[in-house]
Amino acid sequence: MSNISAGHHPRTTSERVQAFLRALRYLLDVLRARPLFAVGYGIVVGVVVLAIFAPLIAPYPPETANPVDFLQPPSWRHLLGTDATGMDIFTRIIYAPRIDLTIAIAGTAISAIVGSLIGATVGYYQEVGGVPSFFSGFVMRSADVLQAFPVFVFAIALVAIFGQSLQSIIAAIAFLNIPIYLRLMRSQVMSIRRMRFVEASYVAGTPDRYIILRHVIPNSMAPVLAQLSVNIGWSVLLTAGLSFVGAGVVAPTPEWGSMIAMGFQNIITGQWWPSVFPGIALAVTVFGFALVGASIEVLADPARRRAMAGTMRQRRTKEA
Amino acid sequence: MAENSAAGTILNIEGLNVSYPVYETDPVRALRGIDLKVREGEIIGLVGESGSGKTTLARSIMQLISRPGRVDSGRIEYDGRDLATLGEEELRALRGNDIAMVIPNPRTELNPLVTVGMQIANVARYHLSLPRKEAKKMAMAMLEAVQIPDPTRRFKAYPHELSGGMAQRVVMAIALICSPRFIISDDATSGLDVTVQTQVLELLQDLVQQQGASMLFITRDIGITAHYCHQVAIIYAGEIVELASTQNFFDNPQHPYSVMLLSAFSHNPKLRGLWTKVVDAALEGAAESGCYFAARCVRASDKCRAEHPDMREMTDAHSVRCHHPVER
Amino acid sequence: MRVVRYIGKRMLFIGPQLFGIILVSFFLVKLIPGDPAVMMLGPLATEATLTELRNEMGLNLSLVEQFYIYIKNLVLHGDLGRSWQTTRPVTEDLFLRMPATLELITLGLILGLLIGVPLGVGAAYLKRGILAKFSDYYGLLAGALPDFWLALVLIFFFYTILGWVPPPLGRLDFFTIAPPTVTGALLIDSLLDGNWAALGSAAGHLILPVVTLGLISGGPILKMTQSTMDRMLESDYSRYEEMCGLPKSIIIRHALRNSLPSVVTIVSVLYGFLIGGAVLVEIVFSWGGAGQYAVQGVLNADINPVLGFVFFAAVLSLIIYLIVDLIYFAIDPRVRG
Amino acid sequence: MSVVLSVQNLVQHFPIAGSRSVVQAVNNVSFTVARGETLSLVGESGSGKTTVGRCILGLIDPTGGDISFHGEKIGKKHNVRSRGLRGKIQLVFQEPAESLDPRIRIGVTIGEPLRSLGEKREDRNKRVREIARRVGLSEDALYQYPAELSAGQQQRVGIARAIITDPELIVLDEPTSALDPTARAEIIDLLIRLQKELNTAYLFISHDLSTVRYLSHRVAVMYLGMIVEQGSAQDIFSRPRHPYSIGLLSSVLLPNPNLERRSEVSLQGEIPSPIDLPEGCYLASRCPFVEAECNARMPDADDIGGGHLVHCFKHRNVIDEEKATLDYFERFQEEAEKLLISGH
Repeated sequence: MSNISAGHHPRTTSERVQAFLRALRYLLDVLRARPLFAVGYGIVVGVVVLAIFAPLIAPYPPETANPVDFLQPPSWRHLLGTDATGMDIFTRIIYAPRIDLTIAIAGTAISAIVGSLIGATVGYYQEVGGVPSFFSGFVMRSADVLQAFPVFVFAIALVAIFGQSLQSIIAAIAFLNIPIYLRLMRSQVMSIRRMRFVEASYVAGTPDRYIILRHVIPNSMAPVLAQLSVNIGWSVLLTAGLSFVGAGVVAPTPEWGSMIAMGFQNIITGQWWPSVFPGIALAVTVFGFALVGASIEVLADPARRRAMAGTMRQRRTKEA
Repeated sequence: MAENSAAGTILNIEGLNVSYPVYETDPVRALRGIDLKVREGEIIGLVGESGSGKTTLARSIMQLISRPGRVDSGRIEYDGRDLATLGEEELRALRGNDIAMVIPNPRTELNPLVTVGMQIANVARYHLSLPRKEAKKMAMAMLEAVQIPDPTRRFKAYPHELSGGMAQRVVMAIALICSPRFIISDDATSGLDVTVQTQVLELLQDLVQQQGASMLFITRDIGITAHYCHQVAIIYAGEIVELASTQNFFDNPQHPYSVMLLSAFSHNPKLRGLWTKVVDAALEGAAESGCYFAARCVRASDKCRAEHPDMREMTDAHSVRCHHPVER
Repeated sequence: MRVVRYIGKRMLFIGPQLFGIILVSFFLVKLIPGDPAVMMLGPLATEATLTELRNEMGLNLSLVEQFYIYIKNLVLHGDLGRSWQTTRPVTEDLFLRMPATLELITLGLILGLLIGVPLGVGAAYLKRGILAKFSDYYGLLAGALPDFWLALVLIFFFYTILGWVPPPLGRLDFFTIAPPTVTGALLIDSLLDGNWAALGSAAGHLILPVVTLGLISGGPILKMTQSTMDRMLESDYSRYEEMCGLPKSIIIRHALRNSLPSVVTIVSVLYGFLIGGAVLVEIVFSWGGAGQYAVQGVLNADINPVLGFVFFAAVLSLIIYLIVDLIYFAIDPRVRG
Repeated sequence: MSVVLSVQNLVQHFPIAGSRSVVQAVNNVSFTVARGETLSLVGESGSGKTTVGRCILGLIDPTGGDISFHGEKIGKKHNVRSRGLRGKIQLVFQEPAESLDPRIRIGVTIGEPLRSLGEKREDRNKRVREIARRVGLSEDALYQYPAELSAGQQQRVGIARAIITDPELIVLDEPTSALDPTARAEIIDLLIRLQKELNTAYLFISHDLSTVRYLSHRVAVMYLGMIVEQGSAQDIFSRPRHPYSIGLLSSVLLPNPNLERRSEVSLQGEIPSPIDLPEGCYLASRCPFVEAECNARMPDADDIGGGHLVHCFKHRNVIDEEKATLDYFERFQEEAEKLLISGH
């Protein structure tokens, strides 16, 4: 049968521009086919922009207490009200991602890179036998031990050891997430290593380095990327949890978890806004990242991409 | 087509068009006007290469075209009733009971968690609404009919414990337990080794003829149809290009594509050179007007490229869709 | 029988794995800054009394010697040392607190299953329906909600405003007499004891925390059920069952049975996580569970409770993973080999 | 003709996890392949033919026996990847789509083997274009991704990648069975033409007998990890001696209803499991000529002239029974030629 996208591939710059435009239009069609993904990208971009331009947008200084108007309900002067120390909640909410997202993204990135590299090497040499496979066995057993730890308690212990600075929380989160990526990349690599095209390269004498970097890792990226954004969301939750227990970011630095903790006593006596609004902001951000992860999963998997293409096509014919 | 003799027509497909929407380009037309009649007790071989639409045809008869495909036009009349008008319940009563399917790679298409015997019994239980014990007895009888070695032990086996040949016999047992009147074999023996394939084909032919059923035998291997089918239909790019009784077809193949196919099987470079035109794969079947095979046909003329040929009856029980069929 | 040999092999592994966990956690937790002696005797204590207390607690020995003593006590007498905060043996504390956490998690996950599985199956079956849309949103949203925040919101609505629920202060009202502890799970103990007042009070206090955990864990369970059911309904054998004209209900039942292993896996992962992970909910409801006990241990450099909790949690996780493997054995003949 | 590859008493047993029993995949296989010659390993699934190929390529470490390339032993240490041998032995797969990295363009894939031979970039590109033309791929295809090509074209890329290092031996593991009849014929013509031009030795592994008939100089029939019969293609297809070879040949369905190859030797029952193989001849349980001797011990090779080896005690009786020793493939080709030439 005819192969659908016949015609040659872009080489001159004008062709590359056209290819780029076509990819852009495809992405717009995808976003129209799945509004959920559009929401996801919108949230993530929104939160990041708000955090960067917080100094320009925020009506009040983020960390100076103002006991005069403490616990004010939401009003025009204080959009989301003030907390027990009189600080404006709206200001602190848009400043918070600077801490929360930095910790989550840095921690997840480190764990993804370290975890994937170890996982890839362990996966590649697992079946080679001799010293390498003993080493991979040892790494896997220690990953099992790490994952048998109760995660939250372990996080608090790490923070207690390294101290409550930003770097130590990032280190704790990175250390906790490494086994996830290690295991994910190892299983991906072990399945791809058995693929025919890897065997063909092996037989042709291509060096291991080239096979890992050029064949094995690119073909295992999709699940890792999808896991990345889900993991960022999860790390934000963990950071907030640490602060809630008093083991994470120390007040008065604006951070969603500690803001919820500060508002904890007031909730029982009826002032709900110091705790509820930061929680909503946190949940929406994590929700956004989860959607981005879901979209990567769909776009990276050719079969589901074709299924979506079918629905987009029907929508386009209805419009035309 | 020769008027049907004593046996009535069990399946009659007229002008069937099926297409799959694809992003950015026009929908892929899988079937482009299929006309096919199958008489009772007749085994008709449908030969075509991948992408020719043979699996889509099988699924259209079962009214189970995989999403997002859809029927654009045409009628499928089974036992005098137009399948498109039947409700979901009526269709369900037909599938597996009156129209049965034999599938190619049984070990992935059988439920991994249910014993093989029960999977056969389930079909009988629901279609013939039999009590559990009765259905199991029937299933055991079916296992013996398909000559599975040591049927009592195999009854309790799971699909992953069976060899290719045995799994194929189980699938045949499932297809034939409700003594269907029409069987579709979708490339059923492609996964088997040569020696096992012959045993399975012999068995399939005997059982089908014992029950007086008719069968649509879909395959890529034209060799099989020469020995096991009454009629041969060649399908290319979604339409049937030649239809004849087996003896007529192999004695006097007339469509250039049929001859090209046969020359490919003969592995004779000189012969293939005569009937194959080296062409860029991209243009294959892309032509919308005129004969779809024109781009690859050694006998293509301007008339072929302009005017789409219709099926023409050359002699008794032999028709070809070509402006310049091969005369001998 | 193969199953017995399989379990035997797994039991063999439990020993070394547990030792590995204790080894790593011991040397890690010992790094936590803060001097227990000062914590116990307060800042005013003289240096002499402090050193004397430290020697008594064996803190002056090398870490390796301390580890040797710790392991000897654990293996020989099952003694996990003493917590300076509660001044009682850690084993006793944990036997008191762990059932509270387990009761909470078990009920929470059961609720999660009741939400996740039916919704997941429904969403997979009615592909285009609103149910599928709703479960997509719920799956992602539940994963995004911080559990301690959700607990606060629920308290605000159902206690502060509506007052339908008892105050979030522990597992029983002050004036209700607790039933004699048999299993440690209040609901069961009060039933065994026939103490209806305690049963009512315990149930009342359990509602909000269990609903919190149920709503949160419902997310991942729903997502896993829906995605696996989707795959199973699209699988070759489901299509073939459809081709054989089997009724829709049978096809779904078979697909569900094939999806069970992955649902069981996600539940076991959640259970292992929640043992340490439900501590925030415990704190909000001042539940007095094992997680809270461990967190207090870390924050106040009280080493033994932390180690004891890690040991208990590890044993429970390993038992859970063993149970999961047995369930796999029962469901999937391919695993039985 | 100088011997390129020689395999002596190759044995490969796979241990089954969690039990002491072993899968006896390859049992005492010996053969040689000369320069420019095609030896076909023919057999059903589970006959061990693919395992033999993988042992030669160093993808599996054989349990016993030795493999030598140009007289030099290759195995664990010194194999296809070591300096001297690199690129000398290449591989073509059955599933065209699986043999190409979906994320890399065709041109780069074809050129990759040269990378390990230290060729400079300009030479590599020039060589890639030349090889692409030789296997019938368009200049444009070099910039496309595997998913955009037909199965036939993908297989051409696999072959181009194999011949680019000018190997002396190519192991082809069922290269045609996944293709459509027309594409299959093209690939076979291509392989025959390339062998004439490059004088490369082929080890052709397949269960498709009609393809093997026209592609091979010599054929070895394998059953349950053992070569039961070995000889020139002409001998094997016209005068098969081993009951299994006859059973195999008689089950081939040629597209000509008049050519009914009914033979007295019909092999009943299922192939026994390779885990606990019987003492004597493995075919004993299914063979119509079986006798006490067959069950007692394994028959060793009988040379019946011209290198035609048979592992069977009763092969002389087999010939008396099997009157019609006509080569049906030859007959089919003659009739096909008569039929298809007329009316051209």
